[in-house]
Amino acid sequence: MEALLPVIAGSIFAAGVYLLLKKGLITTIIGIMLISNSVNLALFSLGRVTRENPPLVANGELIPATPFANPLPQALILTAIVIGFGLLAFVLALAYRSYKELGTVDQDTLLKDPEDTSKAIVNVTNDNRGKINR
Amino acid sequence: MLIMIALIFGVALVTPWLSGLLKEKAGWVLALLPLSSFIYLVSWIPEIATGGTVTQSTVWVSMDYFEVNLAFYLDGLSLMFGLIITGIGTFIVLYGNGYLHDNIYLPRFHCTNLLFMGSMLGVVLADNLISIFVFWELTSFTSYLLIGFNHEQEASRKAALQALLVTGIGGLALLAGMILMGFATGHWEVSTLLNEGDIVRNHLHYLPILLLVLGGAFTKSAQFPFHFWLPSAMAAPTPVSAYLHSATMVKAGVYILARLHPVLGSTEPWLILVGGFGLVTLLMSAWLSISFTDMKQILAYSTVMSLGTMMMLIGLGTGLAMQALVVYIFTHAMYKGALFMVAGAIDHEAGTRDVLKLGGLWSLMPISAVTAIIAALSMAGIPPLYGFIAKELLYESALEVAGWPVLFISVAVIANMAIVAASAIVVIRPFFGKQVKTPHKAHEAPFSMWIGSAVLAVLSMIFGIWPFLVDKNLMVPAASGVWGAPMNFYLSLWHGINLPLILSVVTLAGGILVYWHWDYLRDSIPMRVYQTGFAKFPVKVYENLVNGMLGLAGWQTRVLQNGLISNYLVTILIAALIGIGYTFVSRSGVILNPDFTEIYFYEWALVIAIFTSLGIILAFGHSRLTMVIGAGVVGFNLALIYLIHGAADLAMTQVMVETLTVILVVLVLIHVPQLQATRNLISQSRDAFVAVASGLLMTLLIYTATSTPLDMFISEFYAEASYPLAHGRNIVNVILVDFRALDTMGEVVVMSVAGIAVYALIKMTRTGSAKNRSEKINSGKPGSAKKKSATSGSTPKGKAL
Amino acid sequence: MKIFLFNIILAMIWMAVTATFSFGNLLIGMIIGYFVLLVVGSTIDQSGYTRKVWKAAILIIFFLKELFVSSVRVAKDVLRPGFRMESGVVAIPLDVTSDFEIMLLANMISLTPGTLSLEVSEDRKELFIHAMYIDEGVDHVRESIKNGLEQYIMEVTR
Amino acid sequence: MFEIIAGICLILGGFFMFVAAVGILRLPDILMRMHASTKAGTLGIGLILLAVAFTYAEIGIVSRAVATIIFVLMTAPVAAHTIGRAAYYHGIKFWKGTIVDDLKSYYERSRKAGLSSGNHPDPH
Amino acid sequence: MNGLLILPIALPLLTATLALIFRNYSSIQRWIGVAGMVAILMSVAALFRDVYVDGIQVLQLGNWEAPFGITLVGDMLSMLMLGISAIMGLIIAVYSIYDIDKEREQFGYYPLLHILLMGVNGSFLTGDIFNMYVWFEVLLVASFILLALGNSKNQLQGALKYVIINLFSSLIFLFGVAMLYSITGSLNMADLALRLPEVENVGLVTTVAMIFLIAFGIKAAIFPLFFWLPASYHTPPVAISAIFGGLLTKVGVYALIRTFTLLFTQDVGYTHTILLWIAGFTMVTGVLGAASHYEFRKILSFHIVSQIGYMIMGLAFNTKLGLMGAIFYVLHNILAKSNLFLISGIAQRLTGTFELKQMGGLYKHYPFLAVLFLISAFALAGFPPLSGFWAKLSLVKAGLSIEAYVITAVAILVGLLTLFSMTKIWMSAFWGPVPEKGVPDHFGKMPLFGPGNLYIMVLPVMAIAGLIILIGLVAQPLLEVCLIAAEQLLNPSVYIEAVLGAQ
Amino acid sequence: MNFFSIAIIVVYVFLSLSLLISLVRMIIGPTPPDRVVALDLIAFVVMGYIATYSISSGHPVYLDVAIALALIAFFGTVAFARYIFLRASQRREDQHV
Repeated sequence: MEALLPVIAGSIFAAGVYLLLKKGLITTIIGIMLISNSVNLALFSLGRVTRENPPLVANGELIPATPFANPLPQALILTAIVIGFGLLAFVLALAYRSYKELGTVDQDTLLKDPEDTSKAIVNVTNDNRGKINR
Repeated sequence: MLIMIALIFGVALVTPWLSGLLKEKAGWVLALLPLSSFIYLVSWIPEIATGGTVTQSTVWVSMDYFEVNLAFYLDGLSLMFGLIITGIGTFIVLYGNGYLHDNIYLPRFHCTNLLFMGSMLGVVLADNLISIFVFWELTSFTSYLLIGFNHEQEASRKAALQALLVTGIGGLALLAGMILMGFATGHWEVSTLLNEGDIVRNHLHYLPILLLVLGGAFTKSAQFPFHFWLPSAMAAPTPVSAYLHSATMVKAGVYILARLHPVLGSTEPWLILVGGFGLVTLLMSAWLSISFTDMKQILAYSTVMSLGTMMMLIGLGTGLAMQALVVYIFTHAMYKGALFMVAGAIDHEAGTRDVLKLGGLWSLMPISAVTAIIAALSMAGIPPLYGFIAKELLYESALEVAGWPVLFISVAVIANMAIVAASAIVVIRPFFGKQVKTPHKAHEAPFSMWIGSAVLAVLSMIFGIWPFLVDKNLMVPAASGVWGAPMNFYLSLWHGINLPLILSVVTLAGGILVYWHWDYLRDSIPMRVYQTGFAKFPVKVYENLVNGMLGLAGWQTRVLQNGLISNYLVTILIAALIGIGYTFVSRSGVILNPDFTEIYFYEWALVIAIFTSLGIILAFGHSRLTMVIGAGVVGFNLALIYLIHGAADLAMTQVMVETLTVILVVLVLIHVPQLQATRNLISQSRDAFVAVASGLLMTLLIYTATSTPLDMFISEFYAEASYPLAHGRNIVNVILVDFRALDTMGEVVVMSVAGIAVYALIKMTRTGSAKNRSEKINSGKPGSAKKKSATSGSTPKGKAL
Repeated sequence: MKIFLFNIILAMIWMAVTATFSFGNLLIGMIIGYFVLLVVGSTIDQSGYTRKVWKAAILIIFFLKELFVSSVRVAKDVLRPGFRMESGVVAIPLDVTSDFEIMLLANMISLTPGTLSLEVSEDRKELFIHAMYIDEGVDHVRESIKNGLEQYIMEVTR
Repeated sequence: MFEIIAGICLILGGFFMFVAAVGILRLPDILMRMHASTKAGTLGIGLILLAVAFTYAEIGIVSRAVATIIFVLMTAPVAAHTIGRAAYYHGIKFWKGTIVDDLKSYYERSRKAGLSSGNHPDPH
Repeated sequence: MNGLLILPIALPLLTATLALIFRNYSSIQRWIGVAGMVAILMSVAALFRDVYVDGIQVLQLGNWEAPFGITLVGDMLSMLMLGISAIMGLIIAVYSIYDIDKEREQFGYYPLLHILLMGVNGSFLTGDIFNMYVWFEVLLVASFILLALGNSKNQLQGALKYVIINLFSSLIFLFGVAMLYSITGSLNMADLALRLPEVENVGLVTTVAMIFLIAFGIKAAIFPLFFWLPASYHTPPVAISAIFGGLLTKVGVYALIRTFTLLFTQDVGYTHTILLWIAGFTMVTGVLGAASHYEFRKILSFHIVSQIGYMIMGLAFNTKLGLMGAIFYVLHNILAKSNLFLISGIAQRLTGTFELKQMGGLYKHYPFLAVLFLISAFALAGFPPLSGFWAKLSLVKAGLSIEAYVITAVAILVGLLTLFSMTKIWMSAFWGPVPEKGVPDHFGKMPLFGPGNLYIMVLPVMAIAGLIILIGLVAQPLLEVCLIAAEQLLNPSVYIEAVLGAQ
Repeated sequence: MNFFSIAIIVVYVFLSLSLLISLVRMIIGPTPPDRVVALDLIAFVVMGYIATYSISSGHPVYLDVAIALALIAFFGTVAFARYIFLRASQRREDQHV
């Protein structure tokens, strides 16, 4: 099985990248989802986690039954997965929001680099401008 | 001296408040500052005159890579320049106070003007190469502000930028040259460098150093082909022109070359470059000067001509040339300053500077008239004025040039004819002839405005008649400062009939002749062509350079920063592919030794499942739901893979997170419609290529990295320490909460911030209904997201059953 | 209801006695407690708790049987080439009223042979199910459900 | 003894899983497919979990297995119900063997009565 | 073991929580925010003293000795970065009091600001490569929301690019970490520095170096990877773009300096040549981009890119002087750049726009502001005697001393172009005549100090300008500590010994 | 090669087959609900895998994952169903107004 993991990781990565470059925002996000999955799998396979006992210390034992699966990559992946989830949740919210504000999810049309940004700022800071005028 | 300069800077900074205090009188008070420093410098004359030099040094930065001292070195040369700067500076402060008395920016003028004075003094007095550069840049900076003084007008802003850029690039070249010089000798003090000329001259980098330094000097001193910025800089108010662009700043280049002459000078390239460019400049600008009718333009080009003369003299590098140089600098400062002030006065009182629109002012402005006449005579080099001595010396030194004296002397004579004509123009036209109607009713300028020019003019007459007043105690030390070795000479007005005198006569005659036919000459075709070729064309070149740069910039930005995120990503990916892939293949090479034995059939099933769902995801680009489902399947199978490899917690988390993510995506899908548009085939195939390549690269990297056994010493330690030391049976958990607790803390922070983020994103809203708010708020945090989606999912059920 | 709490208390006592606190042991405690109640029940028990539990047990067994049978039948149909059944969406008038009962019924219907609940009418009077086998006619389906599951459920809940 | 039972449970469970899979592949329309997936699937997973319970006859694991089974029994039909309803609402092609559809007429009625809107929260 | 090392990470967290509790009482929140920054600054000062006096400080968290636990390491470089980030934090916190509106405050502006700082400090302090990844994520997620906070069209447009590209980069970073682990079996950077030279397949190590170059390069916005920066940094409120433009990209630079001096020193000839090329292109493209824009903050954003090039150049020289120049440049650039952003904010408050073409007359009506701008702008262009001069001087010197003439010439010319676009701002916004229409009615009437409370924005700017001048005039101390930092970087054995104990 | 291990192998065979078959259904669709049903079944199959593996590997720990999956997969399915439902009613309203 281990021998196959790199191929799997690579292909998931490829698929993710392909989606990442697509027009639709949601598609891009699904792409990111896949990419993070693939990177986690890569970390897993790079950590040489082989088909062995889970890294647990059985009752009454002091050390786990050897050979045990390498625990460190597991811990790292756990952290990475959770972090990735948090970021993804944020991105989804962002996508939702920008659809509400900008009215489309087509990245080519809506995501031109904004030029003059002062209007936005001024609008947002109305209360302060009131302070200025008085 | 440090105190002196620091004082000037200090006062300059408080000037705005100061002049707020004492309104009109500000100028008079401030004038005391340069005056006092003038007196201070004068007090050194006795010591300098006896061949002594003064060095004062204060450590600024001193470490094993920097030796930047605020060191000052006072010898004849720097003393002369210092006197010129402070002396004329005194009058300029007064003059400016009168000239700009009704200008609201007068305080700012005083401020920047004093700042400039301080930095200029710094340039001529500084000893350390770096500190010279520091002051050098400061002069560029302050002159930028002074030229752009009338900043409401487009022209003066342009001119200011022009001056700043031209001198700025020169300054940077100078810096490089100085650093190279420092590396070559290992010394950063001019005073020590002066004795190390041979090292520099024989050094491998001599030519680069020379070129870089010349770059600095030529740009600053407006030598051909950089001369164009000086005339445009006449947009500045007259006091500025009088001070910066005739008396002081433009001479900084001359000064630096004169200063470094002992170090770099008297070599073949030096003679050719400095002398040659000087020669070209002086010839060109002399005749340009009489092609204009604006007094300031005429004076400006004549200044350029004088600068060219100085350069030529430096280039010649003979002892006589040195004498000529110092005398010429001295006299030029006096008469040109005076003339500029007069021109300004006329402009100020009569409202125009165009000699054609002026006439017969002598009765209205007698003092200015007299001053102008004296100064002009000195400029034309007519006895008994100091300018005459200078010209004599110039001719003499031109005559004794090794090589082709004929060339030099003839050029000098021809150029001086034009100058004679020019000086005639600037005096005769405005003051004599019949009176003409001028914009303002002209009257004599106020005291503060004529005193300076008057004094200077008178001085140049006095020194002309009694040269010994200055030569022993000023000219000789200065000349020897340039010469690099003590020299001795005396100046006199009358050498009897000799070749230079004859030449002077010739020059005078020629000049008068030229003046006679000026009106015709000015409008003649060749003159026009000449003017366009040498006055306007360089400006055009400069402008085209700037515009070209801007065009390039615009093009590059349009190409790179085109706002298409997919293009950004593709660029990044391709860069990564090339960078990583090339390195990988060329440096490491692919190592493949996987063994595909012992893969159970059910594992094959998982693999097939993953690939199938990937295929589904890619194939069903038009149905996002299907893509999400596919992604979910992939996630589940990954969880299974983790599980098979004994990573229970991992599998658990994977399942949880995957499902939650899918749920969140679906929740968003509910609110965000499907996008119909797709890319064209080319970009699709481009994307496909990039994707496949990156996937392949990743696979190969992993194979290569895993081809060698892994040292699991850390995990073994964890395994041993987990229960006995950390009292945890699940090693992965122990790692998370104990060995690497900080990671977990960060993780928690990320999660909670993401929660806040989603909350803010959804709640800070002007659109969108309350219901989908509540959903999305909770979807930030996994636990509540579960609960929420449960209720949201069961809403229809609750209704249904 | 308090009798049920009593049962739990009995279970607790059992756990205390056996001094092993675990889900399984709680289960055992419940069962023993239930039998205790079954014995002494009639004296202290008015709410027919024991009877209901008994019925519930029967219901569960019945349900499991149905589940098994239905699965077997589905298996038969699935694995046999060609389809000889007739199917359709059938409306079933309801006697049960409370949400809980309806949910229970719907779920069980979904798990029993050839029926899958789809929708409940606004007025809670009708339950729409998708039936796989209405070869013997729609009414037969209705009958089987009303006499089968619904009866059992009502016995438990009433 | 337990081993034998566990083995039988396993095989049966696997078999029913398989049946469910074949069912959703073969059966003619989606509601029929859901019959297969719901019933056979639930039974299959239940049996396999039972097998786990029998293999490790420890109380902890048994209770966990049982809890899971109960949970599955509770959720599977609900899920089936929601999907089925959604599917029906989404509009399905009934296969030729479909002879009656009361729900259709019901929806017609309720829409006339304007009730349907209350029933279906309007999406954005 | 020095317990102080945890403070720069713990204090922001504490402050953030407090501020979150009081998120509905804006005044309390503000003061908590400022006070927290002061506390951080003080703790950093104490730490700095320790490092300056007795060398590199180390904290083994949970007493698990390296490489098994996570180690916090404070060497001179980290200290300098920490110091500057603390100062910037304080400045920004004060500036925000006026610049940030109520709504943003209620939605957790101050907590997020502190979390951001926490992430930044964490990545400066950590001695563990995976932990650095975690901190990057922390500061990333905080920056995401700070960027999007307010939900204006532009912000969302910018934020989407920023978010997507940075997510991708951190995934690459994670993959790089995985590769490192799989070839060495360790995550502690000091331990890695010991083990990497023993790897037979040097090429693979170089490849990993490339992966990190890409990952950090995206964060630091180097040449082919910088596009997200000019697309996003000019969209949020000024205070935010100031701290972004000043601090965030420099974290990437810090990571590059750290990894390419400590870990990837096997194949310097190859990697650092690539760095040199990247540096050149980054400088040029950035400054050209700036030259082609007429929006105040966009110009500044492009300049960030071009000046990243200088820092990379210093790193690529890989000499003591070069590194010293790079570090000094980073510090000076953070000050000058942020200050320019802050000034742009004030200018926008006065003229109501960021578009240079619609600005003007600031020199006429607000000479003091003009002076402040001049100081920052010419410091950025490296004019003496301001802070930028020393950075430029040392970099040019470093370049000439190793006879890298071409890149030095490029650097010098880019400096001139920087000057050009700075004067572009100056000549239109300050010298330019007051535009006829579109000027807010308070323009010219509202004083910098006095009614309108504008001084809350001006004071921080004055403070930074003062720092710039101070550094320029009294460069010796800072140059010396930068030199110490460079020496420590070029001699990793000190670092390794401090972390792992004597070998 | 006792009965038990044979049983395990048989189960793996069954499960693998079911996984692949349900994937086929997922491919051919034709409607989203079909795919959701397929996903639902796949979740079941995966649960089966996990349970079986927790037997064959001799580590009952893995059972927890199965439980987690059982808990969570349900919500996923419901979410999908809700999505389909809402989209459908949306479409209907578009038709009927």
